[in-house]
Order: sequence, then C-alpha cells, then structure tokens
Amino acid sequence: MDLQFTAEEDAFRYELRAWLGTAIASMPVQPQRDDWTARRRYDAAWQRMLFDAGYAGINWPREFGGRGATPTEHLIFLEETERARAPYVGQNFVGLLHAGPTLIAEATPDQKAFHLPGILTGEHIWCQGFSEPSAGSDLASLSCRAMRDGDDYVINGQKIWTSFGHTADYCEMLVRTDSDVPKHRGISWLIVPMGLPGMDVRPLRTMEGSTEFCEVFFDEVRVPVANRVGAENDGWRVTMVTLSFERGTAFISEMLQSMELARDLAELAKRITRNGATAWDDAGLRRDIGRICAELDALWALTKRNVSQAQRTGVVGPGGNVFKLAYAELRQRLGDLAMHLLDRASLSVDDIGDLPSGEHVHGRIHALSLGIAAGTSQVQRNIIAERILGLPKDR
Amino acid sequence: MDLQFTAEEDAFRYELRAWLGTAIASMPVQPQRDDWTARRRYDAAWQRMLFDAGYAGINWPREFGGRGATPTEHLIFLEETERARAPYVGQNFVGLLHAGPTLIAEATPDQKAFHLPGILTGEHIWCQGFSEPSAGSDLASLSCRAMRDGDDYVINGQKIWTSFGHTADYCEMLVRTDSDVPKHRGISWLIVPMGLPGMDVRPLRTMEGSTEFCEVFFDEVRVPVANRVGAENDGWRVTMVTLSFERGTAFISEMLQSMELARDLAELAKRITRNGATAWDDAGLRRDIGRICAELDALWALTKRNVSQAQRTGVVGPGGNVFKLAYAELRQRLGDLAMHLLDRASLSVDDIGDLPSGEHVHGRIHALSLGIAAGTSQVQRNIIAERILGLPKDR
Amino acid sequence: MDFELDDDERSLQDGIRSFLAGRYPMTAVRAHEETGAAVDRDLWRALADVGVFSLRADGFGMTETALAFEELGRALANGPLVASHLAAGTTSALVGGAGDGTRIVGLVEPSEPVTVIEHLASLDDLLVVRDDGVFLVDPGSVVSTPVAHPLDALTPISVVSSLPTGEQLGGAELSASLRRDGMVLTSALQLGVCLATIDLARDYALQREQFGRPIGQFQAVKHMMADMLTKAEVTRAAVYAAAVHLDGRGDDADVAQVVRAAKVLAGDSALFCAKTCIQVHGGMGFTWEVDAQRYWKRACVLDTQFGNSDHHAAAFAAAL
Amino acid sequence: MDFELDDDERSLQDGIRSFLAGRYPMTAVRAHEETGAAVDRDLWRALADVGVFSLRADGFGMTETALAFEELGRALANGPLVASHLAAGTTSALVGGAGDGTRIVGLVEPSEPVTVIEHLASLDDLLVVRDDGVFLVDPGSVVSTPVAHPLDALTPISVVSSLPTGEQLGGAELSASLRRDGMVLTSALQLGVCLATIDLARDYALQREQFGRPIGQFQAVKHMMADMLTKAEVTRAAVYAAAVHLDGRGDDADVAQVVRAAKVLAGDSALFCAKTCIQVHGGMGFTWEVDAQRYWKRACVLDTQFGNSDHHAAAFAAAL
Repeated sequence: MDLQFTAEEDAFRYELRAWLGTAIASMPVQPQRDDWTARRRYDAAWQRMLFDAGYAGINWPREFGGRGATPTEHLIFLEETERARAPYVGQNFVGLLHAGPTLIAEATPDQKAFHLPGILTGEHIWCQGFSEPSAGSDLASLSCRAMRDGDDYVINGQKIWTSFGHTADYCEMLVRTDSDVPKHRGISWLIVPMGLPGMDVRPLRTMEGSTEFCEVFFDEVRVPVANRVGAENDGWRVTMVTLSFERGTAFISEMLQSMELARDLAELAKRITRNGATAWDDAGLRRDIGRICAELDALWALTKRNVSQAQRTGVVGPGGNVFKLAYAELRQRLGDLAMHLLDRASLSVDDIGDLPSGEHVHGRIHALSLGIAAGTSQVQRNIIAERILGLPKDR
Repeated sequence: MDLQFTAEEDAFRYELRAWLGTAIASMPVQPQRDDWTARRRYDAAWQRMLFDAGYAGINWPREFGGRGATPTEHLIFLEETERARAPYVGQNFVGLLHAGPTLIAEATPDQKAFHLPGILTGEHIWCQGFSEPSAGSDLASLSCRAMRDGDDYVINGQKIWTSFGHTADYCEMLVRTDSDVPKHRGISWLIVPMGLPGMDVRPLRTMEGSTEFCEVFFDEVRVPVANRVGAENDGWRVTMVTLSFERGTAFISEMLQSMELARDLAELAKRITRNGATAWDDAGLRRDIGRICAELDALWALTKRNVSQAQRTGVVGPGGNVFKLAYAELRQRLGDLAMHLLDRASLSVDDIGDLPSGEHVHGRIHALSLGIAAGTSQVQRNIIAERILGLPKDR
Repeated sequence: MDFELDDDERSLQDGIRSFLAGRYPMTAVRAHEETGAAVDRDLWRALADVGVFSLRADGFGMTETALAFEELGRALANGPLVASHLAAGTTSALVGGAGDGTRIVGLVEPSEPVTVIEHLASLDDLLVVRDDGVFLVDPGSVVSTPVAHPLDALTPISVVSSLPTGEQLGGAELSASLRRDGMVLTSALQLGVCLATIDLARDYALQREQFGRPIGQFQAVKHMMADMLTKAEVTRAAVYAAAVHLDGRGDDADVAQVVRAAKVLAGDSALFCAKTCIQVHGGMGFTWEVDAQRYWKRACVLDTQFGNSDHHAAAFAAAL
Repeated sequence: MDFELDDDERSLQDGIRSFLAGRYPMTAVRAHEETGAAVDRDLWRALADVGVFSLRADGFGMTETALAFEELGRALANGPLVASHLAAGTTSALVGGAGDGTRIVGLVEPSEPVTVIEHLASLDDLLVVRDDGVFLVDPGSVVSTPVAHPLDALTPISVVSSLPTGEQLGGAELSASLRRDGMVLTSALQLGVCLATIDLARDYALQREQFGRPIGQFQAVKHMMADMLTKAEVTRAAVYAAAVHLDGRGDDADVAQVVRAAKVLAGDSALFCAKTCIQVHGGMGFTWEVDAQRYWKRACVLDTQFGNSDHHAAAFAAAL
C-alpha cells in the first residue's frame, strides 16, 4: 500500500495545475444560481476549454475522444479542479458521467460517432429520464411506455427528477417496451432529442427553491427505433453500466468542498463571540468539529482505496455504496453543527454581513438530499448488507 | 391535566414514607450480589414485611389479598421505596408482576387460593419459563412440548432466560400442546413446581458475570393437567395479560435510579481533574449531562402520562413501548458518557478508591441488556409502528 | 394526579384545530408563502377571536394555551404568535390591542453573532427582551435590512443594525417571565411540528408503493417512524409538564428546569421528526410542493427562538 | 498511488491470521480467561517467533505491523502487545528481550483520575511514558492494588498508588514517537475488533431464525450490520492511511493529524460495532458464552489506551 503519486501522476498534476491557473483566469463571471440558460452557456464554454486542452472525458477511452486517464489521474483531476476552484461539471454531468459512458459501452458505431463528440465539446447537454413519480427506489417498476409503431417508438408517460431538462438537447431515457414480462426485463434505453412534439418540460421546484430538476411529460412522442441503445428490452442491463459510474466519482468534488467547509467552521467559531467568549472556547464544539474533520479525512482515505481498487479491477466496487452512506450522514452532521453555530444567522439562506450563512445553510439543505438522491441511505444499506455481507434478500 | 397529588394520595405517600423509615432500618445487610440463596432469604423477608404492613401486591385487587392501589398510588409506592432505598422487588419479581396477575385473571379459584398467598407473603418464589433458545423475539414459535398422558402433561424441551430458576419454587411456563395448528394457537400456560424429576436447572452466565438467569432442561417431566391455567391451547392469550404488566411498571424503579445516577455524574465531573481543570469545565460534557438529565425528566413525565392513562382505562397502553424504547436508548447514552468520563477508571467493575466506577460500569453493561430484554428495541419499534401508527404488518 | 387531557382541554384543542383547518388550511399556508408571507390582518383578528392571544388574559392557564399553540405549530401558522400572546399579558395587557389582534406585536432578544427580527415589516409594536428588562420599541425606528431569502419562506426576517432603547415596560423579573413563557409556547409549537410530520409521513408511507407494497411495510421506514413517534411522545410529556407547572399544578420540581427540559426536548425532536419526515418521503420530500420541507425549516426557526436546545441543555446542567 | 494491499502485505496478514487460528483460537482465548489471563509465556514466544514484536526491528514498516495487529485484534489476543512491540524498537531495541518474547514489557501513561496498568503481574519491564520522556521501571517496584473484577476478564488491571521514576530511556521526542506509534497499533487492534464483530454478527444473522426466516433477512438487522460495515471500512481506510504515512509513503498531509484521525475513528467504530454485534445476537449476545461481549469489553479497554476518541478529536481540532 502507498499513498504516494508516481512521477507520471505528479507530472499530470502539475501540468494540469498550470493549465488551470491560466484557463480559469480567462473564464467569465459565474452566472446567477437560477439562470439556467446562462449557466448552460458557462458550463459549455468551460467544457470546450477542457476539450481544447485535452482534458475532456478525462476517464473516457482515447479511441472515443477521451483522455484515457487512469482512475488515479481522474482523482487528481478532481482534486486539482476543486483546488483551483474551477467550474464544476455542471450541466455536462449527465453526458459526461452517465450517457457518454453508456454509449461507449453499448451504442452502435453511428450513435457513438454522432453523440460522443457533442458531449466532449460541451455542444450537447444531456439530461436523464429514469425516475418516475411512482418509480423511485424501485426504479425497475417504471411505467413510461414506448409502443413500437413502424420505425418509431411512441412514448406516453412521465419522468421526474430530470436534471437540466429545460436546457438539455438529449435525454437518456428508460422506457417500458414490454409489460408482459417481469419488470426488469421489459425496459429499453433510448436517446430522446428534447423538444419533440408532445413533450412538455416543467421545472420542478425543490426545497432549495431552485429548478435544476424538471418533470417531463410525454404525449404520443415519436422517437425513431434507431435511437435505441442496446437490444429491445435489455435496457436495465444497459443502464446498470451507467449507475455504477455515478457512485464512483460523482461525490468527490463536493466531498473536497465539505472538507474545506468543515475547516472553515473552525475559523468561523473563532470569530463568533457569545457571552464574552468565542464559540471556539467551547470544548464540546471543538471536539465536534475535530471529529467531523477527522471523519472526513478518513472518508477521503476511503476514496483513495476505492480508486485504487478501480485502478486494479476496472470497476468501482461496493466501496462506492459505503462511501455514499457514510458521506450523506457525515454531511448532515456537518450541516447541523454549522447551523447550531450560526444560531440566529442560520435563518437566512443569504450571507449576513461577513457571516457565511449562505454557504452553510445551502449546504445543510443539500445534505438532506444526499440521503435520498442516487439511492436513499436505506437502499445503500440494503445493497451493502446483501452484496458485501451476503445477507439474504428481503423476500 | 395536573401533576398534583390528591390529599388521599399524599396521605398514602406520607404513611408509606413513615413506615419505610422504620422498616428499612430493621432489615439486615444486603447479601453479596451473587449469593442467590441469601438474596432469596433477604427478598422474601422484605416481602413478608411489606405483607404484614399491607403493602404486598400493591396493585393487586383487595379480594385476592392485594392492596388494590390505583396506578397513581402504585407509582407513589415505587417512588417512595426507591427514595428510601428500600430493597428492590428482587426474586419476587415474576410472582408479583407476572405470574400473580395472570393467576388473578385466569386461574381457577383453587389455584388462586393456593398460590396467591404464597406470592404475597414472599413464601413462594416464581420463575418464568417462556423464552427458548430458538424462540426469543418470536416467542410464539416455542417448541418445548407437553404431551397429554392421562391426568399429566409430560414435558420435554428447554427454556432459557429463566430468572431465579435455581431458587424458585414454581415456574410459570408456556408449553406447546398442539403442533398441528398455527403457532399461536397450540400453546398452554402451566404452573410447574421446580425440582420435579427430569428437570435440570443450569445457571446461565451473563456478560455481567452473574447468574440471575438459568437454562432449564425438561426430560419427561410430569405435571398434572390440573396445573394448567386457562384452556388447553389458549396459553398465548393468557400470557398476553402478563406481558402488558411487565411493560407498565417494571422499569420505573431503575428509571428513578438512573435519574439519580445522571445527577451524580455532574458531581463526579466536578471532582475529576484533567490538565489542571475539572471535567465539569468542559462545556460539551456539561451539555451532554444536561441533555441526558432533561430527557430523563421528560421520560419521568411520560411515565406519569402512562400511569394516568392506566388510571383511566385500566390498561397500560402502547405508551409502555414508547417508554421502553426511549429509556433503553437513553440509559445507553448515560452509560457511555459515564465511562468516557471515568476514562481509565472504567476498566474496573469494582469501585476504585472513591471513584464510583462499579456503579457506572455495571450500569453501562446493564444498559446493553435494556435494548434486548423484554422485547428488543427492534420489536418495540415494530409494535409502535403497527399498533400506534397503524402501519401494515411486515408480511 | 391526572396527566391526561380532561374534556375541557380536549374540546378547546379540538376547537382550535377545526378553526385552523377551516380558516388556514395548508392550501392557504402555501398561497400565503407565495405572496411574501406578510401577516394577514384578517387572519390575525380571526386568531384573536378564537382566543389565541388572549387565552391567559381571559383566565385560561398556560396548559390550555400550550394546547392551542400545539395546534398552531401543527397547522404551520406563521406570524409573531408567541410574541403577540405574551404582549396580551395575563392580568393586564403589556401592549394594548395585542389580545384582540388589532396590533401585531413582535419580540426580539438581541443576540450574537447577529440580531434578527422575524416579521418586522408586519409589526405594529416590538418588544425588546434584554436581561435587565423589557422595552417597547416602534418597529419603524429599527435600523435593519430585510433578508431576500429567509430559510423559512413563511418567516421573513430582517437583520438589525441598530435597535433603539424604547420605553421600559418592566425589569429583569418581567424579562425572565416572558422568556420562560415564551420557551413553553415555542416548545408547544415545536410539539405541533413533531405531530404534523408524523401524520404527513404516515399518510405517505401508507399510500406510496415501491417494490409492490406500501413503503410503510418496510422495517426501515417503520423504525424511522417509530423513532419519530417516540421522540414526539416524550416531548409531549415534557411540554405538558412545563405548562402544568407554570399553572401551579405541578409537582415539587424546579419550574425553571422543567421549562428548560421542554425546550431542549422540543428543539431536538422537531428537527429530528421533520428531517425524518423528509427522508420517509424520499425524492418527494425534497420538493417544494410537499410540506415536509416547510416543517423542517420551521423547526430550524423555532429552535433559535428563546435559546436553542444546546443553550438550554447547558443551562439545565448549570442548575444541577 | 495504490492504496490496496499488495501480495506481500496480503500474505503477511494471512500468515498471522492462520498462526493465530491455530495457536490461539477462540477456545483457547476463553480457556485463558478462566485461568486469570496471566500472559502465557509459551504463546508470547510463539508470537515473537512470527514477528509480532520484532517486525519493525526486522525491517518491516508500520504498514505491515498494523496489518499484523489488525489480526491480533480480530483474534482477541491479549497481553501488552503494543507495549512489547514498541519496546522492541526499530533501529535498536528499547528494552532487550522484548523482540524475541523473552521479556514481557508493559507500558503506562500516568493519567487522571487514576493510573491503571494492564497485565502488571505478568510484566518483566514497564515503560512509563510521560510528556517529558520515557522511563524504564521495574514492575516489582510499583506500589499498586490489583482489581478483583476488571471489565475485560482478559485484561487484568492494577491501580497504581506510587510509581517510581525509573531509568530514563529518552526524552520528549521518544515519548511522542512511542505515543504516535502506539496510537496506530492500538487503532489497528480496534479495526480487528470491528472486523471480528462483523463476522460474528453475520454468522449469527445467517444461522439464527425467527418468524420463519433468518434474522439477517430483516431490514432492521441488515441495516444495523450495514452501518457496522460502513464504519469499519471508513476506519480501515483511516488506520491504513496512518500506517502508510508513518512509513513515509503518504501524501502531503500532516502525519500527526492522520494518526489522530485513525484513533478517533477506530475508538468510535470498535465500540459501535461491538455494541451492535451484541444487539444483533439478542439475548445470546448478553451471555458470557458468546464472544460479542468480549469484543465490547476489549473495545472499551482499547479506547482508553493512548488517549480516547474524545481526547484526540479535541487534539485534532486544536491543530486545525
């Protein structure tokens, strides 16, 4: 075991760091949180810069236009971009992390040739049409129907939790193509261009007040059969490829942010005074912050174990579920602690004067979603118990 | 709503308090923790004193020799005996709280006439033969068999967690009298004299090192059919009477002890010094102690709500399950806190000098059993979810 | 001793509950949020008419008042409810017009790291509660900045940069008594949050199906909800005990400690129940549409009022 | 970077594990307990022969040593393992005979409210670690009282009333380095406790049936065990990271912080896993016979050695 980077890995890091230094300086000011069109432009511009510098699709194979980086290099990439406060992957998230890798693994040469470059350059934004109002944790029970009609599928139904549905060009979509077989077996994976007749995209307001997510309604929407990826009714297997990617790397950037946030909390505690002493004079608060920081460092070490395993075996194992479960819980504790420290200042989602209430309160709300999105903590525990511990399935 | 005692209740309290003052002074020194024979003598002597003073079977109906006290008077009785540091119910526990009430509700006049006085005077010690090695949370799956043979049942099988099995005179016992019907329907409730041929009582060592519990093995043990209480195969219903009693009052005395222990912890923290300051100077520790004390006070208020409900309706409702679940969790937190405070002194189950490590470490170990005995916390949660919240049964 | 609600208490509570269900149902709460959540004077006077502000001035006790506030918390009623009730006084009014709802009275305790006032723009009068006394201030004279995005959209807040001294209404004793009563009423609101989130979660768990059965059949969901109920019932006992003690119908416990215990339990439990309610709802719990998030945000607000649970846990220990 | 065990590390760990399974199986552990748990000199020399004490003196790193100690923790091996390993030194022996197991060396850090020494009656030498240095003391010269009922029957303890000064072996630097190495080795033992209790709980959950199915099929049990595994894996990462850093094969993090994090995580997780293992076992978990309780008691002991998790959480914060 070692935690030292090789000379090649260091070289990769320093070259990237140098490039980030100049690249970020040339980026325009970040758009407003809820100006999704401006944010699309911004995210696409950043993706184009990455592409031009050879950093787009960092972990994609070279033959499909990616950089073919190892998992360790991918980790370094995420570390350095976070360290440099580079733009987040943003609206390119689904394309780069979900749809692209699925296309690489399962699509036809023509589908790849058309779609992969658009994702890598930031030209095409993708969204995800998987969840439905009645198919959440039980995703395979989805009922959005695609009926074969000549060379088209005709889609009827509804999707929910479609991130960036109002700005995307394409949707990676799971539809039911056979209702007469067990639920996992009648699902297909389609590429659906957004804006087709019969599609209705409605922003979904979350408790943060933001509208990153949409509901998408389908009324007799026609999509060519040629847009299917993989065999008909084989979509569940196709999508499992995608989901494991999400668990592997999706939370690394925000995990690094949380580590910084926890340390900021110590600084904040030193500034906040109460009854003539600083909050930092409270031994219990110090211990809580120390424990959270120590646990975050341990989670970061776990991430490196997961990356090392991926480097050896090519897949992110159930360590990803362990990480997700632990991180969601820890992030909530961090948020609770921050809000208690801010006390009355935590009643504002905006910063108050020089108090960083905005960041902490937003973070606390976001933490509530961490136990739910991308597999609830209950689902994670089931997976860990069944796949790692080998306990029997519920029924 | 009110929390004030009536003049009658106060009169009851002061009379009892006065009697306790003289009665306790006349008691001999408490025997060693693990001298069960001496403890039986001690517990029986105390029960006899209670009996002579009219306090035996405090909540039993007068017609069966009890005092017929209201639930509120029962609460006062437990408060005052605890306050006076009177002996605990000890080995009379099963007889007074389980077997006696069941006999009152379900036994024949002859059975009552013979057994109830022995329980009230402390002459007869009872133990409980319910749990089996493979029937714990799923008590109704018990397999200890009683086959009818003329006027006898012939018992074969094993019981476990039989408190005071090695000193008791009688055992309230659940046996399977019909294996061909659904599990709850083939159970009968028997009075089994201890020491019959074919019975083998083996002390069961717990993690506390003590042997309050026994395993009891039955090999062709003959018990007259006349010893059955209730109809054959109706034992499950009969025993449900008993179990609800346990939840109602069994934990009140130790709950009062815990309240005192938590306050003692504050005193201890003021005495323990570290790095030139007392442990009490630690704001986090103070907050933890304050929170635990506040929660214990709240649990005490909950107990009074449960008692008031019993006073009105005659039964202890599911508030007993709520209390048990909350108390088990809280008692563990209290124990953890105490051991952390004692630090290296917590490595001894005996007191070290003037450090009360014995009490706290024993209490911590005992707390581990609270989440298990008399219905695990998981079983309590199921009951609360199904009976109070009306959520559907698991299958 | 009888620590169960009697018939009068039950019917008072039922009355408030039906009034709120009719006059301020959740549909109205949500609509109110969209229009900026300024206090609705018609509603305020209607609340006054059922006695929300004047219960104690009218001779009822803290017990009845806490039962009413439990319902206000359950209904997610907003506005300076506790402050206006306190202003209406018991034997005599602290601020005229508070009891009949003609004047909307707020309250602030100057605090670190920042002093924040809820509903400032809607206030007719402001009580400033300091250690050494209680002061009446003209809300218009407070130098402050409204916050564009308050955590709880139903509780607009302003950050104070300068607070005039105002007219002194009483000394340290009045201050202590307002704080004590305020703690109990706030903990009653928090209890209402606990109970409402349990109902919300239960309704959802019974109706929502995944894997071919209602999610309420899964042990994981059951056990989360059993923990909610357990915390809520222990909290209920603590809150009722505090109210009963303030009415002089308690046992021999130290009233200040009983009140602190209520605020500690209620603060922790409301946050726990609301957070767990969101988790039971899964993705839907994270939507603006579902009320789970409103209760969580309200639980956050209430915990900061009259001292949070950590503060009072420390105070409880200090008094041991 | 490759933070997975390599083949050498894996085979070293497997070797220690099979040695312990053969030479000191749980049956032997339980028997040892019944005879007072004095250190068994034959076993001790056998441990020495497989390198438990001399690994680092023999040129291996802390990484390999931690992997070995993980197995010792898993096997519930008792005796002053960490102390004797530290006494064997790295480049040169601190106490002669420690490495080959001919001398059994203990260690004590004088502490408040009481100073307690583990295994005193079995010791040939005692290291006293103070802030200002490390001292070698003749165990026979310590004035102390053995405790009749130690919490962990496998860890006899004595309460010290007077501790002679002894011969100074080194200054503050040696003291700091022994503490740092001791923290890592103790956290490795704690990791072993986590992993052993997971195995115990899993075996029981698969075999024990209630309500007509293995209890491991109930979500409540599954989720408790998923939490155990999660804490154990995060702890494993922290402990391995600390060991690797001590070997100079870490990243640019502050070594002292990495070590503290390991002790914080390992202390909390071992207690959690052992406690949960008891709960999974139900009534059986509370029996003397089932090993769950032994691991819980050991977890309690280990948390107090080289500073408990609260202590190091505070120290971690102080260094931020």
